[in-house]
Amino acid sequence: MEQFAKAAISILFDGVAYAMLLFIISVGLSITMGLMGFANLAHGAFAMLGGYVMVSLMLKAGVPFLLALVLAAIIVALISVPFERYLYRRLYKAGELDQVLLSIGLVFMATATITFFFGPSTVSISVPEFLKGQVNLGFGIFPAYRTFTIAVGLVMIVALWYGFERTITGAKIRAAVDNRRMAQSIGIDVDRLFVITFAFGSGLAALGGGLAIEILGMSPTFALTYLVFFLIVVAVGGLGSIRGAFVAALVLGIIDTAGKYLWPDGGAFFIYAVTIGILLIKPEGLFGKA
Amino acid sequence: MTDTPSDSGFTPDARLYFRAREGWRWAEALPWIVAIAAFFVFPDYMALGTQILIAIIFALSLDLILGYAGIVTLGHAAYFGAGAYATGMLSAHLGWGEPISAMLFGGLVGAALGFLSGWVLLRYHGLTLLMLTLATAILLMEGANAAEYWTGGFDGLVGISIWPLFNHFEYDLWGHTYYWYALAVLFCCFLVARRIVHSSFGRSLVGIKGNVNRMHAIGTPVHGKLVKIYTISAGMAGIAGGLFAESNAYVTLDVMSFARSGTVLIMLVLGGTGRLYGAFLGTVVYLVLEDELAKLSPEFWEFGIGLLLVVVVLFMRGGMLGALDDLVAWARGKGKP
Amino acid sequence: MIPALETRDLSKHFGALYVTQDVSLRLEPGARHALIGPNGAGKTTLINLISGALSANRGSVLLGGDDITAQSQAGRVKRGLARTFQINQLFRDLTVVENVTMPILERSGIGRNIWRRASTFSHVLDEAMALLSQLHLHGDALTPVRELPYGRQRLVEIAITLGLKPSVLLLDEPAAGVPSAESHIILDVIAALPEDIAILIIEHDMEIVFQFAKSISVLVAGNVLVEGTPEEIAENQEVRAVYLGVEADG
Amino acid sequence: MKIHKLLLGVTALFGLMAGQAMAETVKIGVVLPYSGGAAQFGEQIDRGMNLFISQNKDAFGGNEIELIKRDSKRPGGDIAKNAVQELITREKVNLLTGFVFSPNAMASAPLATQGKVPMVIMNAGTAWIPSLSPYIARVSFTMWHAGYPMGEYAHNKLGCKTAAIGFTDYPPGKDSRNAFTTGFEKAGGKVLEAIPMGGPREVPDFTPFFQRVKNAKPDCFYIFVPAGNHSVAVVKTYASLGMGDDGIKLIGPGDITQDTKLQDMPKEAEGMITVHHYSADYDTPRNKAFVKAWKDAYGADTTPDFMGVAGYDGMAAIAHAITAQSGKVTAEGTMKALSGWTYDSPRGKIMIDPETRDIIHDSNVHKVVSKDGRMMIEVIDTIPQVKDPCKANKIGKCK
Repeated sequence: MEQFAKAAISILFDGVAYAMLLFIISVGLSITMGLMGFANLAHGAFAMLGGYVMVSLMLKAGVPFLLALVLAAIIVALISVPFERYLYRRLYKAGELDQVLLSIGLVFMATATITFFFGPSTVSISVPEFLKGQVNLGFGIFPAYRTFTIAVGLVMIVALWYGFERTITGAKIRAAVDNRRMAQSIGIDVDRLFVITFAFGSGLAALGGGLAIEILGMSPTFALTYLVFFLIVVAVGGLGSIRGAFVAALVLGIIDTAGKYLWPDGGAFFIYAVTIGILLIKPEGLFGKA
Repeated sequence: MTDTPSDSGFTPDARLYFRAREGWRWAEALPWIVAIAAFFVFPDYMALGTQILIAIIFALSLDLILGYAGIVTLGHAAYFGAGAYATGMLSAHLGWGEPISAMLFGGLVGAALGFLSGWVLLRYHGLTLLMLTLATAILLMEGANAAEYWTGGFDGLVGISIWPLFNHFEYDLWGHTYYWYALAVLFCCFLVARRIVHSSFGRSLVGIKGNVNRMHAIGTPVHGKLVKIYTISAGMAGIAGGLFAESNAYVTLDVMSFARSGTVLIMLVLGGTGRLYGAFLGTVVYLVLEDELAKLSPEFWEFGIGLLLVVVVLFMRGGMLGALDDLVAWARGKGKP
Repeated sequence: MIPALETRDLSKHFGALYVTQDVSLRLEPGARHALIGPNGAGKTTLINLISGALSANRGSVLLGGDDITAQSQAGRVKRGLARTFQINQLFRDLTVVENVTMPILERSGIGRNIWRRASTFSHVLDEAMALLSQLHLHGDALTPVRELPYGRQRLVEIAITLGLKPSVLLLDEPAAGVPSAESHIILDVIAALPEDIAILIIEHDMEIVFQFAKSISVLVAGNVLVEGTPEEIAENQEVRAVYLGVEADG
Repeated sequence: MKIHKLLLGVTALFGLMAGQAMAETVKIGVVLPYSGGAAQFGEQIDRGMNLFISQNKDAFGGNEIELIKRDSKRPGGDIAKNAVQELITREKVNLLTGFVFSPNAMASAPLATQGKVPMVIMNAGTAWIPSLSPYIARVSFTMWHAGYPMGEYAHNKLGCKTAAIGFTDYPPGKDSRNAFTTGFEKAGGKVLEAIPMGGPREVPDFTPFFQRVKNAKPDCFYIFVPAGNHSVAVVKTYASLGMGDDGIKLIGPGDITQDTKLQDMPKEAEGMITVHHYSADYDTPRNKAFVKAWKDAYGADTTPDFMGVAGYDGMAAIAHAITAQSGKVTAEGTMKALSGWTYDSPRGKIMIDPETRDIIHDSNVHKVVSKDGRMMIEVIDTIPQVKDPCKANKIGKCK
């Protein structure tokens, strides 16, 4: 019994930590897809870019971990602006095929560029002392870094909730996700909103990418390898829904972890079966607009 | 191409127009001449040539659903892989290595799988369909990985032994036999595809792609038609997979990978969708460029193909063949400025 | 006489919002019936319910006396029910003649043929061309639809529906978006439609409605407010207040 | 389709000296991953080969050699197979070498037989690969060279009564699992569980698998993951779960303490015990000279690892075979020349087993230690001249 409880707690904890990572990276994708209707398969490339910016900052410029994490998010958010302005914007009205192809093209270019400058191997960083080893949370001893990841995830949830529910910009974004034409007609500058949201989403992805270095490792194939997971979170959660992305990340993170723990031979089977099941029943995702 | 519209008086002959569109043009002989000439000009490249021909069949199968029926999928490798495993297992486990029947068996399995999954999946569209096709293909790959006893799992399926073609033409290291074999299969598949897209059924697929609301409103059983073409397409993909298994005598999980689904999509779009020959041009350009450029530097190749995709999406909406059309139209002074 | 089209207590709600409430209509064969009402009255929803694009929560639809409520959209079309759309639903990249062959292929079942070349069904082409002549579109037969002016595109919209040889035709604002100078062309075409087709038309242009319709239903907030001949409707005080008055002021 | 032979690396041209007028050009097809996540291995082996060539210009008996390189990309089999087919038919190579991933070597083996082209394997470590073709020789290792002695050592010297195994789910992983299990159980230990931990293509989040092992509390935790990116993640997960504090010893083949990855690992890597045949930290004059030459050639921040050495030794074997046949390379001739070939490698004395065409070398017990703020390998024990235990014991597919 004690063994069982121990297993359950560790599955839950690791699942939630993994889920937070998925959430932080995917939520930006969900909002941009909901708002702009753009199937941006290059979202993972911005996460990857965040990881590499962070590695460069820490190793080349000696920036400390936490500051590097924040800076990576800001830098990538700025880098993403011209992409939205000059590339993505041209295809908002195109079909999803064109959007998929354009963004996959960008992923290839990003992968090649990163490989050229950083080489094909995994890069890693050394996290500060307080994030190494274990911490005692009172109800158990847990890996410190994962605890930190969960904390960041929860802070992001609260911040996002506040930003979307309690600020003017958030209200505008919600209005535009709901009905773009209506939003435009009541005088919301949708173009500007798009840039802000896109940059914000990319910045979040970069933050997630920076956090992921220690857990998933960072290599030039990151953008493509984890793309499927990000897309799954978005599709299962429902486009444009923060709550949806959160719940989907939790469900998938915990199921994936439980599957690996309880039935290692089954491999990645679970996560896809669950995804298909949910989408068959709710094609718009758990919290998507019907 | 068209006559100036006029309100009355002159009535263009629609029959001539349709017949001209369906009829064979001289230019259509070109790819086949090139394929035959390639054998004599580059006899050492036939292993690559065979792989190109197989990839063309696969891309052609995708064109049927993407180019004509507008079904966007990220999981078409599922059917290619199913065909490859079916053909491979037929030989490795049951000892049947007759190439043509084994390949057709691969096609049959692909079609059966296409029918079953299409029946469920084609009720969805847009991003949901994209994710469902993607997840289905990955799920199938995981299944193949788990069914190690049958598929060899990650090690790959070994022990495939294919008998000589017509009991006479042995598989050779230079790929000569298989080049002709694959070319013949491609030609048959192409004839079938051409026939289908120019049939009444093919026209109604174009209608579904053009405006599905309208097709519903004129009483088209849209779902049934989509399942039909999806099944045919999956069967053709299965044939390509079977051919792949025979020519390689080895099948790995890679045949069902996301990368393969993505690559075939890219090849087709590069060439141009909805025109059958796009599959030819796109595949040849992609694989030859890959073969040559990747030797220079893999990163260079990866960056190049990425850039090419971006350029095609932004500036060449009909792929290379579409650009060619525009160019011809422009040269004739009829094109848009 | 068996009505060509009948609805009985047709209702549809999205959550608590009732968009159609207990609508009962009756169209005799050859009827020319107009459905009018202010914006948001649920006119297009009603068309969608009748054509099967939406399924009703309650009530039934009868075509030629047969209950078709359980039938799919395709099934209803096969029984002779056809509709046009308020906003063009055309195959924009195809030529006009191809647009018109689509319904003919579907109606005749030829659209199932996977092997024979489309051009060898010459009677389909002949029928399509005849239809285009009837609507004075034959000169544009080989022009892609997207290159036509909007007014002519509206005619193609009607031509496609006629290709189904319907017994009941639902016209959803056929003149919508057409410059008023050209709307008479649409009206001429509608007026010249075969007499045995029962037609239900939604229209905002009262000129068209009063010229064309022999009976009118007024739909307000999902309910049929009143039904009658054009004269009766024109004189009805309630209608004038609720609907025509608004229209006149606006 | 322009035919061109692009030589990425060095085409070694050797001056024709008097008395060596019979010079031939030997074409060597090199199949390695040059792109994607595995490109780092391709680079190691490539550098090893080139280092040998530049150091030993006269080892080829005055013959010219031409390296024709092909990218095998992923461990999928088909790409490598096509590359090999094309090397044989289009480039008409006399010899094939490279092969990092086992599936790639397996898929290509029938072509070596059919085309009668000898294949010198520089990495792929699944034990039964040489039995797939009479024309395959291997200069690297098998999973059993490390796994089997590790099993014995874990029980007999480290005092582990129970063990758990975590392995990457592909042929070498399963091979390594079998090797360790056989050695460990023969010595009297008990394997509690063997957990497949995903495929080799991507680094998974190891936590759930490790958590399971942590809860099972074995004395030893034997890990096999592909060399490269996986190993750092393994040690980090081990550290973050505090498994060391629970008394679970992390052991494995040397792939998980690869020289090039050691410095990226957290301090918990200290004390890890692995069995392997090479580390750049070996304190022998031969190895010191090798490492120095490597750093001179490729930069002070680079380190050769067991793959680099395999590339180096493989080229030595090829040079020997070419010289022995006076440049007229045949499959039979090459196998004859390589049979019983011995060499003083940076890893120690090596030999190609005449019976199995596989390598015989010392298996060393490595301990990770920290010296001057640097992680290092210290050799704490040696099992001399190990013949592949899988074939020696005729286990499973190794008959």
